[in-house]
Amino acid sequence: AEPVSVRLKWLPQAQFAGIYVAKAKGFYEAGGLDVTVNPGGPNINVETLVASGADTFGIASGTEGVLYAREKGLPLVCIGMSQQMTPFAYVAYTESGINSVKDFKGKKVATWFTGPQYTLFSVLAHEGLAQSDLQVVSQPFSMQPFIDKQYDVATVTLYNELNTLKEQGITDIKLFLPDDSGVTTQQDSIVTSEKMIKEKPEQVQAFLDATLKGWKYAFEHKAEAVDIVLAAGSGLERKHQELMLDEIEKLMVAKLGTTEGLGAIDMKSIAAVQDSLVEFKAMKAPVDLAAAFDTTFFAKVPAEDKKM
Amino acid sequence: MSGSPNALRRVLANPFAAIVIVALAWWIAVPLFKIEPRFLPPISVVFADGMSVWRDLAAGLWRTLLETVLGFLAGAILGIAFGVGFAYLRFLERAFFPIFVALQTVPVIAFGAIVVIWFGNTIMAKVVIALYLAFFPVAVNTLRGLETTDPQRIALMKSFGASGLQLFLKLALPTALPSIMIGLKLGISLSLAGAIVGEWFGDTVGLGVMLLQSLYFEQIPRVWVLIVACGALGTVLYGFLALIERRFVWWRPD
Amino acid sequence: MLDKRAEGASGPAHLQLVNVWKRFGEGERQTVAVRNVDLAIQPGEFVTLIGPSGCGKSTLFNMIAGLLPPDPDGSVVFKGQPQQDGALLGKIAFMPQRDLLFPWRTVLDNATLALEVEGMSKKAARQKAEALFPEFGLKGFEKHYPQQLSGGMRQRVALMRTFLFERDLILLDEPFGALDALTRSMMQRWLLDIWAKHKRTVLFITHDIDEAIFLGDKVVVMTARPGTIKCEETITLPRPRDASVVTTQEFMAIKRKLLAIVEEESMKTFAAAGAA
Amino acid sequence: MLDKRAEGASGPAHLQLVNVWKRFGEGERQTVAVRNVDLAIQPGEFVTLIGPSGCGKSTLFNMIAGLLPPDPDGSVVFKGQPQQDGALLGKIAFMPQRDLLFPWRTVLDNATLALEVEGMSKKAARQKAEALFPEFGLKGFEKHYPQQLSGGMRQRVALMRTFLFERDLILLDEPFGALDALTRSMMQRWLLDIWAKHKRTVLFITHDIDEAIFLGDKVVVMTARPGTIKCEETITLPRPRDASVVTTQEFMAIKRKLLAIVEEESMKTFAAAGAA
Amino acid sequence: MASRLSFLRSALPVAAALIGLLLLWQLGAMLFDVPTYILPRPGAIVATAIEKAGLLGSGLWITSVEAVLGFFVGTLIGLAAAVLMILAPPLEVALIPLVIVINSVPSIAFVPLVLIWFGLGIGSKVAIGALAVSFVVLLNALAGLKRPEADAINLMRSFGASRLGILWRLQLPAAMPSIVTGLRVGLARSTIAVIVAEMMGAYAGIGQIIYQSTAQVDYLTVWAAVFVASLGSLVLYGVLVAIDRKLVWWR
Ligand SMILES: Nc1ncnc2c1ncn2[C@@H]1O[C@H](COP(=O)(O)OP(=O)(O)OP(=O)(O)O)[C@@H](O)[C@H]1O
Ligand SMILES: Nc1ncnc2c1ncn2[C@@H]1O[C@H](COP(=O)(O)OP(=O)(O)OP(=O)(O)O)[C@@H](O)[C@H]1O
Ligand SMILES: Cc1ncc(C[n+]2csc(CCO)c2C)c(N)n1
Ligand SMILES: [Mg+2]
Ligand SMILES: [Mg+2]
Repeated sequence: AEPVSVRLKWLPQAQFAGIYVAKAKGFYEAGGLDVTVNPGGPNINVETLVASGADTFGIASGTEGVLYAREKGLPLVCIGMSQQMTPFAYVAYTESGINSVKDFKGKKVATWFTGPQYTLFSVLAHEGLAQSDLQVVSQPFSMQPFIDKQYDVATVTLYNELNTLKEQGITDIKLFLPDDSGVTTQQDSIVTSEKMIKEKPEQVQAFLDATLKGWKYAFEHKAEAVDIVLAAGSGLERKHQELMLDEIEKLMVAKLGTTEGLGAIDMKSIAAVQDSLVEFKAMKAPVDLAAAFDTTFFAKVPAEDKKM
Repeated sequence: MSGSPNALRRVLANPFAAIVIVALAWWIAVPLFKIEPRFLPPISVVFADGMSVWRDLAAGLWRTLLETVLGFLAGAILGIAFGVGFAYLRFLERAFFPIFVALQTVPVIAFGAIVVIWFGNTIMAKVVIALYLAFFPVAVNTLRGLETTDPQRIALMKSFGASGLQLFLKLALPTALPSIMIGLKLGISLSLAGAIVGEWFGDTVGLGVMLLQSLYFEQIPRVWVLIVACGALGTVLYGFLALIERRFVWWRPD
Repeated sequence: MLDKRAEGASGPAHLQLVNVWKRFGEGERQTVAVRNVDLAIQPGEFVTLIGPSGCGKSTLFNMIAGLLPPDPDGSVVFKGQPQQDGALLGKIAFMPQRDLLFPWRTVLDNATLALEVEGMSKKAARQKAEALFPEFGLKGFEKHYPQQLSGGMRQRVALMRTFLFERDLILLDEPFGALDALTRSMMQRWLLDIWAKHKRTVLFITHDIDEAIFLGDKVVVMTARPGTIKCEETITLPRPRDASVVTTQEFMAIKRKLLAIVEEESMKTFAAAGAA
Repeated sequence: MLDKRAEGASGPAHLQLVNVWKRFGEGERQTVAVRNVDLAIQPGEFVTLIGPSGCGKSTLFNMIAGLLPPDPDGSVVFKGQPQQDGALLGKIAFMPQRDLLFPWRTVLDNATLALEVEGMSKKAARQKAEALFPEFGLKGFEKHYPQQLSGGMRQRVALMRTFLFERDLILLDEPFGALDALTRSMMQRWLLDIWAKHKRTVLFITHDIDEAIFLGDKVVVMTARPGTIKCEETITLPRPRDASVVTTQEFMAIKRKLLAIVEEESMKTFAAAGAA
Repeated sequence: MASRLSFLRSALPVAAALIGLLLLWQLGAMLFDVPTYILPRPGAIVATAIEKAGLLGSGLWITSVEAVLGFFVGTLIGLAAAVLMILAPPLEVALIPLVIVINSVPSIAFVPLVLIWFGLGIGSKVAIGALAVSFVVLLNALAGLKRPEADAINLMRSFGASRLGILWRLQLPAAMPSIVTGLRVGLARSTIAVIVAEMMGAYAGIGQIIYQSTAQVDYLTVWAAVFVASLGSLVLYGVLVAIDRKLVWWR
């Protein structure tokens, strides 16, 4: 089997269950790959590691990350998208009187400045708000300032922070989804380098086949999948991981995920994201989307491996 | 009468007594002052949480210990070497010492990807970061210690025809050792910090990994478990150095 | 006789100082410590050096030992050869005024320091040193640390360290300053024995005129700061000398003469006080 | 007369030591430094203390000054009151054997140290100290640092520091050890002047028997380690004393007597050497 | 005049070494054609720093204020604690184990807690900077204060000096070299602690700039920010050296 590695965007957890399951169940091995799973961490930029060849594959941030990387000249290609729906959402306390995104006007809104801020800007634009109508601040990875009411609106991921809030007994909150405002940004892109695609396309195909098969298996055998994740990480809580896997399933089987299958690339939403990034000056100029996103591998994945 | 303060001292100086006292204070203070769990959870909660992951904790302790010790040894050797180099080659000190100071303030965690690219996913990456952090205090204190060498004693040794090496081994080094020990004691805790940060760059085992995870999942009791674990690990390492110091470096320069 | 030995013009002097100067500091705050010193010491001679406190005796020693470069005016000539800065390091057994014991070494290991520097094995050095402990009244203190010794004991350790470093020329800066009268006279006799046996050349600073006369072939008197040689007095008392020599007429005469000279110089140090 | 003053049974002694002991270390390596010392000092008395090197003189001083607790066997009685540990701190002017000048203070500021501790303003203290510089032969060195002084100059600074700290009882541990004969005799005369004028009580360690006789009302001789009082010799030489007193018959007689006593003790230190 | 000369004399070798190293780096990167995302060239970094001078300048200002405040607070706490422990030895015996334990915990572990306790603003940064500095200063000061030998302390006691008097006139001056060494090490620690705290949660500052730029694969800005931060700490270090010369003049 060929030795390859996959770099995750964060530590071992159910967000990456498909990878761990594919490895544990021997799907990669069957495809002729000997996969090492390398976790991520803060300031571990997956795009850089994959483009530089330090890792063969990656589960990177998402649409915007691929676009930034391409713009900066990194030889990176996206071959699949894990989450079909925007995983970010905005929360506000019920008592705050915020009932729609329009009510963000004049409020203090926190979001992560690692890319998701542009999702917020798009949402605001779709809702007819100017950025100057409200105060946007950088959110740390702790939800505590929101709990302490240091700001009115905070950003969560549906698979983690939202559950964290619930676990801490904070339930009197309202949730606003970007998709409801017509903003979709696919996340957890599956990436590899241009060099791999040119020189070893069969390995790229094998990796995508096995990964998606792993995901399908994980959703069909959730208890076993959580066991596998727990074994891969250290100090993980079963309950939290179960909730996370449930939420990840919802995000992956949404939209194109139901029609095309797990891992589908939504070129329309990607084009929309690029337009807004250019508009917000996060990108100087658009990149060649066809070169950045290669859908041919996804197309070749057997239907029984990706369709739920 | 004169025995009782001494007895008290001895009890207080006992590390186990110190642990018990701190634990008791924690146990009593939380309900007494109604401290909110997000500031400081009750010790019972922290203890229970620690027990629930003791396997991972033990594995993490071992791994982090290994990284810290390796990085520390390398950093200490390099630090002493540079401290000596700086002391004897003043132009080196004047040109490069400030640059080392500046390098110390480079936040390594800004360069996670670069560290991985350069050093891979091996234990090497952690060792290098631990080395990088331990280096500086050792170098500074070595330099400072060597500088305090009594010029009249140097003159005496020279009058015996001592070579540069003999001057160094028999006079300068013993003079500097108390100061070097301070540097080493500062360095060991920084090595631990380095190992922990290093583990944030894509590792699966270690106290740093668990710490990062507990931050991400907002498990405040788990953060405290890890603070206690780091504290225990660091204290053992520090205590080991202090023991060496008491045994071998007991003198003070006059 | 005096001329011949003191000037060293005829015989090859063991050590010769020619127009040696030393100035500390610059400009306004300059201190001239030693000025225009000419001095010749014959092989095997025992020369004692006296002079008022602060006149530059220690500074002169430091220059001879090669620890302090003399100002470029003059030169230090050793066995007929003018010496460059530091060339005499390792060739002279030197005992500084402060004991300078190393606090991390035991008394025994302090004593063997110079031997170790020479390259002698630790074991051999210790053996050699241990034999001297009874003579120095330090038996039983081998394993003590300097902090545990009295002032006089520390000085004896420093002296032992110097004597273990066997060299033709020995410089001793107030070696018996902290010793009581009797310990001092024992050490004096011991020193004369060693000197008589091995015929080493000794240059010896003291502030005790009796001691200077009792020990020396020649007493050199320095002026007040800036110090230079005021006069040299050859001591013709017969050797071996006995403690009783101190009470002889001859001794008393020399002492009176030197006292008068030294008194004149010492008063200079306090000249300002007299005026005030 | 001798009995009355020395035993101090009748008059109220200024300072009285009763069965004072000091042991260092424990078990095998224990050193008994001072043993069973009984001593009484009358107000205004000038007592000199001699004894072989390492016999426990400095240790005794440290105990009197309150710096070292005596072993519980005995006690230190000051003005009729037994003193607890440390009770005498600040009440006695104490000059240690080593000069202990602070390298970060100028000579002037080292001299004023005790005054500053007492709470005197820096300015007043400096003014008071500056006046003494000529008398101590240190005029012009006020702004120097200790590293720039000779051994004897350092000792004079330490002495000045002690005298500026005006107390009824003065303890001096070999204050003139590093001074040349003349500077020493000047300082001796100066000390006697001060003592005569202010009638302070002085306890003075020296290793110079001449000095002990010349200065003292009483010379106390200690035995070899473990040190205790061997004898007390009252000196009845008339005061004020002149340098010429040294040559008198009376002086010589006392000196011979003391020399014999001290010699006996000193030999004990080297007993092992004699045996070897 | 003389001080300007001595400043030049100490700044010149540093500048020369710095320029030499940068040149080596630039040539190396050009020779081996290293891509920017692995190691950018100094020329490009400097160009970016100039281009984004406004952003970096405001970030540096905030970070510097936080670091300096944290440094001061930490130094004061460390010195005060050392002095207290010297005055009341039982306190030292009782607290030193705890101090060692806390000092063994990387300050990064406290960042999330400090963010919770002191909020996302300047308070948490000052706190974490102070935490990082205070222990170094405490340990170094303690060692320095214990430096004077027993004889010297005894001399002061014989003058009737109080513990405070001994501390002020003997122990503190004797401890100065050691304390200054502590400050040197502490400065580096506080700056980095502040930057890391900013990365993990802040409204502004160099740490935020680095954090946001990394996520956006904008390594030139990351390096420019690190450059600017290092230059800033070099300046602070220069100030420390000047203070060192003033405080430990007798060496
Ligand atoms: N801290 C200590 N630990 C162990 N022994 C000590 C200590 N201090 C002094 N001693 C011992 O006590 C004895 C007396 O010492 P002390 O300094 O009192 O002598 P001294 O009479 O002043 O001698 P000198 O004239 O040489 O100064 C010595 O044998 C010394 O070794
Ligand atoms: N490093 C220095 N810097 C400035 N002046 C110095 C230095 N060393 C010595 N001196 C000065 O040189 C002069 C001579 O000093 P030295 O130590 O040679 O005297 P000494 O004759 O040995 O006196 P003593 O008998 O008191 O030991 C003194 O006035 C002293 O102040
Ligand atoms: C896209 C994205 N950005 C930030 C977070 C929140 N978060 C989780 S870990 C971490 C620190 C390291 O980046 C942060 C800020 C998220 N969940 N998803
Ligand atoms: Mg001298
Ligand atoms: Mg003594």
